[in-house]
Amino acid sequence: MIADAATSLDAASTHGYLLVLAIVVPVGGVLIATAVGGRTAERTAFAVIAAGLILGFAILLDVWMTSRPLAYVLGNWAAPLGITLRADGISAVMLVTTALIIAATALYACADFTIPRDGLEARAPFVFWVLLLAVWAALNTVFLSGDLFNLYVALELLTFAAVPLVALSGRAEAITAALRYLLFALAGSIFYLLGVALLYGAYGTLDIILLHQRIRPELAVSLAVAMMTAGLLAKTALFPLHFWLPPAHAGAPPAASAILSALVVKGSFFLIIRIWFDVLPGSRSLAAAQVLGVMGAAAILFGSIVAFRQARLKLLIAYSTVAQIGYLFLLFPLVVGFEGSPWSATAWTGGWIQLVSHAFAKAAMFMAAGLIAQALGHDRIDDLGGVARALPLTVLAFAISGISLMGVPPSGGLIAGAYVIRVMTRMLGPRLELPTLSVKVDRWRQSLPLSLAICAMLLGLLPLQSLELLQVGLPHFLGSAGR
Amino acid sequence: MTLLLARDIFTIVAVTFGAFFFLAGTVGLIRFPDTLTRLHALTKADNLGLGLVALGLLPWADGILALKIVCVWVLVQFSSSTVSQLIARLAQQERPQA
Amino acid sequence: MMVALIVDVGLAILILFVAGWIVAVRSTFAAVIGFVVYGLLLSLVWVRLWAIDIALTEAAIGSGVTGALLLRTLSRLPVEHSERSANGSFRFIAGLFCAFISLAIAMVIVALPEPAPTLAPEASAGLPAVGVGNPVTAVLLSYRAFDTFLEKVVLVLALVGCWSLAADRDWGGTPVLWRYSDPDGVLKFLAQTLPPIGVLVAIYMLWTGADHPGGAFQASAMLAAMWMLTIVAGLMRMPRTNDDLLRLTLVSGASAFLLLGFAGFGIVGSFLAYPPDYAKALIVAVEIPMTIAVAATLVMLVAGPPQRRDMS
Amino acid sequence: MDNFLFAVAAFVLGLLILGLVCVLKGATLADRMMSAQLLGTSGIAALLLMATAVSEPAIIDVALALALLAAFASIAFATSSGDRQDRE
Amino acid sequence: MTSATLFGLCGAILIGLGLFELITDPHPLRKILGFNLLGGGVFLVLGVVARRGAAAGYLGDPVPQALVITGIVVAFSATALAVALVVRLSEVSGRVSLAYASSEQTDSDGAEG
Repeated sequence: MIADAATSLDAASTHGYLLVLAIVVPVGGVLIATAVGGRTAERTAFAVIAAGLILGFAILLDVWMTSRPLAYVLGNWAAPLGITLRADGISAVMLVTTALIIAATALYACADFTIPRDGLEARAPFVFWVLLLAVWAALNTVFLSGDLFNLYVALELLTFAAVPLVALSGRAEAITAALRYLLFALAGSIFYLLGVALLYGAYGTLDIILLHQRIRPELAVSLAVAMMTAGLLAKTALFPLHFWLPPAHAGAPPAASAILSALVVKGSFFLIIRIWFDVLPGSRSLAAAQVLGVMGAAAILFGSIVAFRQARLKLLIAYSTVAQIGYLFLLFPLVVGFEGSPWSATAWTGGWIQLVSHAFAKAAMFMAAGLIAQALGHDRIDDLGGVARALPLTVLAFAISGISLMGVPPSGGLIAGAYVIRVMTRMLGPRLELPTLSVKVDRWRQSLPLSLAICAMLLGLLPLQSLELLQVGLPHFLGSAGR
Repeated sequence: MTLLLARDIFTIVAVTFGAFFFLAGTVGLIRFPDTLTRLHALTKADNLGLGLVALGLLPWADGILALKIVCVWVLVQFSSSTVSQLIARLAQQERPQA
Repeated sequence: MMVALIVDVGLAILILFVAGWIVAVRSTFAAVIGFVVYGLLLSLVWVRLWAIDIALTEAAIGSGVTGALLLRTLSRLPVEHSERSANGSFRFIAGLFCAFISLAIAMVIVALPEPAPTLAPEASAGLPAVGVGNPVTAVLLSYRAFDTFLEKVVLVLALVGCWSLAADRDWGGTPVLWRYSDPDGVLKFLAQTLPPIGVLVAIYMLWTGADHPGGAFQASAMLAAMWMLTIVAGLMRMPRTNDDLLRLTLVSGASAFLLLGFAGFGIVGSFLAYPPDYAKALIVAVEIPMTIAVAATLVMLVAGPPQRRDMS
Repeated sequence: MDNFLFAVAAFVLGLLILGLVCVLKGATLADRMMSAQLLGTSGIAALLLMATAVSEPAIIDVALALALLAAFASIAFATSSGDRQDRE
Repeated sequence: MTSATLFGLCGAILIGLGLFELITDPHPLRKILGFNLLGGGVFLVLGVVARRGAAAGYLGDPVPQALVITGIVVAFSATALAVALVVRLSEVSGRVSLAYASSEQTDSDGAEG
């Protein structure tokens, strides 16, 4: 596989331009929306979403059909001097996931962020549409870039797009949360950059594949990877670096929360995976992987327990994100521990399915919570009684996504189950009179979280062995089930 | 040969005097009793110190480079005199604090 | 060069002294002044590391624009002294932890391989195709142009993020740099004499950047400083944030890159590739809008979110 | 000659430390800013000296940039701290 | 010891100092300064890597030098955004502090639509 990838270093794949477009189209959207403003921002966003969906699926299809990663050498300057974009199996899957969730969020957000008909530009809609596209551009760059420094710029792009979304409501708590988030994220990315500097100092390249070929187990590498991982953990909000996340995700408008929780934290997680499994050579430290696993387990326990005790629905969902991030990190000890055996491939596939499924479920939950809060005028869990009759589709979406959170990793079901069940009993619980709805919620709007939740559910039913796609372009470490 | 020697001596003398004015300016800034006299010391370093250093380096630079060195000095004069005026005003305003 | 090494040791001690002081001093104002000095010293260090391009950038950003930004911020915050967290043991543990990290990094730096790996030969070999003589410019605008392109987008996003903090009613208004009544007309005098020189220097930096240290970013920091000077002196007006021309200017840098990228698609068959014969001309052509766009972004970033009501 | 110029540069940098002590001790904002201005000038002088000592003309451009921008920072200080006093 | 190694060690210490300020100082503006100190240290490490890679007639490897320039611009943007948040926070809440004004779980009826 390395040989495959190495040949693709020199020649761009036939459809490699798709990778450039996947990044450049949303960036172009950002620029147009910023320049023209007004109603154009929203229209641009939808045009970009249409194009982005097509691009995402085209890339997925190409990688799937050819079972080879796509590559594109920017400016005809091959690595190590230039930057190469690459799409392997996991990038393709993440591209499509991102495109779908962004599209659903955009449809959901139209109602909240309509630009007034008089054409006068308003703050929140303008910022939301521009930054939605910016988040997308940044994520696509994170998924596609094959160059460690370019990935640093992409990470910063992601931060700069995500932080203002947190502060969008303009309330003091939201701004505090945004500021904390920004400081954590900045510290995280500067440590990532430090790791990049040390790796360049030792091996003279920033290209992931070249680095993989040159890297040897030595102090510089251990320290560099430790710095990069620690920095990215702060951005991913793995326990105990999670403090910034719940207020930030709960304080943002629902559409923004959906993006932040479903996608933005996955960006830095994706990068950790890249470093661990694409940059590092065969011998990964099991001890280090176990440390990540233990932190993950602690995050699951902590996040679930705190989530259970929340009084507000959005905070509950935000804390459950902390727990779900913990689940993602169980991938490390499992894949590394079983390295070379088929179990490793199963763990790998299972981990990715869980990640994607969580992304859909989380987006659905925040959207559902947003609708509930909008309809009732509050999101206090104890006063949710009767909402199931008022907003049946929304509550169904919440339930399904809750089940998919519980169901995917069998071991964690019980803990996740506790808080989901608590909310569900409140929602379904008896109440003498129907709650008064302050706003009527359209049925089509309710169907958005529902369809995302169903996606999440269906993903959980995929058989773990069947997805060779997720292993396209990976260095060989997964054992016989890998290619 | 003597020309080169003369150039060396010129540079050494000018730069040494320049450095002396920097020293004087800094010491003045620390030792002088009030803001306005300190400001006076500062301007000495800015004008004469940098001026002499620049003068001493001029023989080593050709054409455009010499022009740039002079330009640097002129710029510092401009801004230093302006900043001095602004600071003097500021000093008058906040005298009670000092 | 014993003496040179002494200069370097002196510089290193100085910079650590300033950094320690920034950390230790109580007054936030003093820390900010310390930070401006830190920037100045860093640019001296860059000179000593033979990275003149970085020295220029650091001088422009570290002691110029960032200084202005932080000072302006201080003038908008309530005066207060940094309250130390009373928790001494936390500070102690944090100190140990940071010392450990420094030590680990130091160990790796001392053990870096000899001879060091480098891309300098490759960068040098590629220069004829790029048509410029300054390898740093070649890296920024050709080999790794994609980074630079995304970095321009980062600047735009930072500004959108900054504007997003305006109150709803202030959206589209005019940011306020800071005011000075200028009783003696001193500032006005300076704002009339300095900018022509500054603009000239900026153009020079931009032009010389192709073959010698310098380039677009340094030039834009210079332009931005001059522009701010004229605004503070009241000679120019701050543009409204919903001004069409301003918006276009802000995105023009990244947009020029984008157009160039697509031109590369069409002409040479690769995104962001330059046709060999026109490479230098195209690079300068992209740098001009980039310089103006970055200058405008820097000014707006220092000025902060738009306001409609009068500050005082 | 190179060594002499370097030595003077080192001397000016040494004065920088003294100047820093001034910034540290400075009783008033004006004092602090004067010291910072002096530091800027010293830095510029050191750059000019180094440029000649190592014969790298581009270093003079750095001095030029500093001369323009350090002044700007000082002005930003002097004028914006006036702003603060207006508000108080 | 060469000058490059000297400044590399200097960078390592700056990283520690910056991180310390970032972690321990409660004032957000000081945290931002800490981040910039930290950034300066990291750039210095990168610059030392560049200086060590002197070859082909250049006194430094231009690639890491270019990375530092990009990094400085990004760090400036970050500082500007962070500072804007601090100013806005003080306008909205009247305080400059990262502590939350009220307990996270109080019901201030702040559910947004």
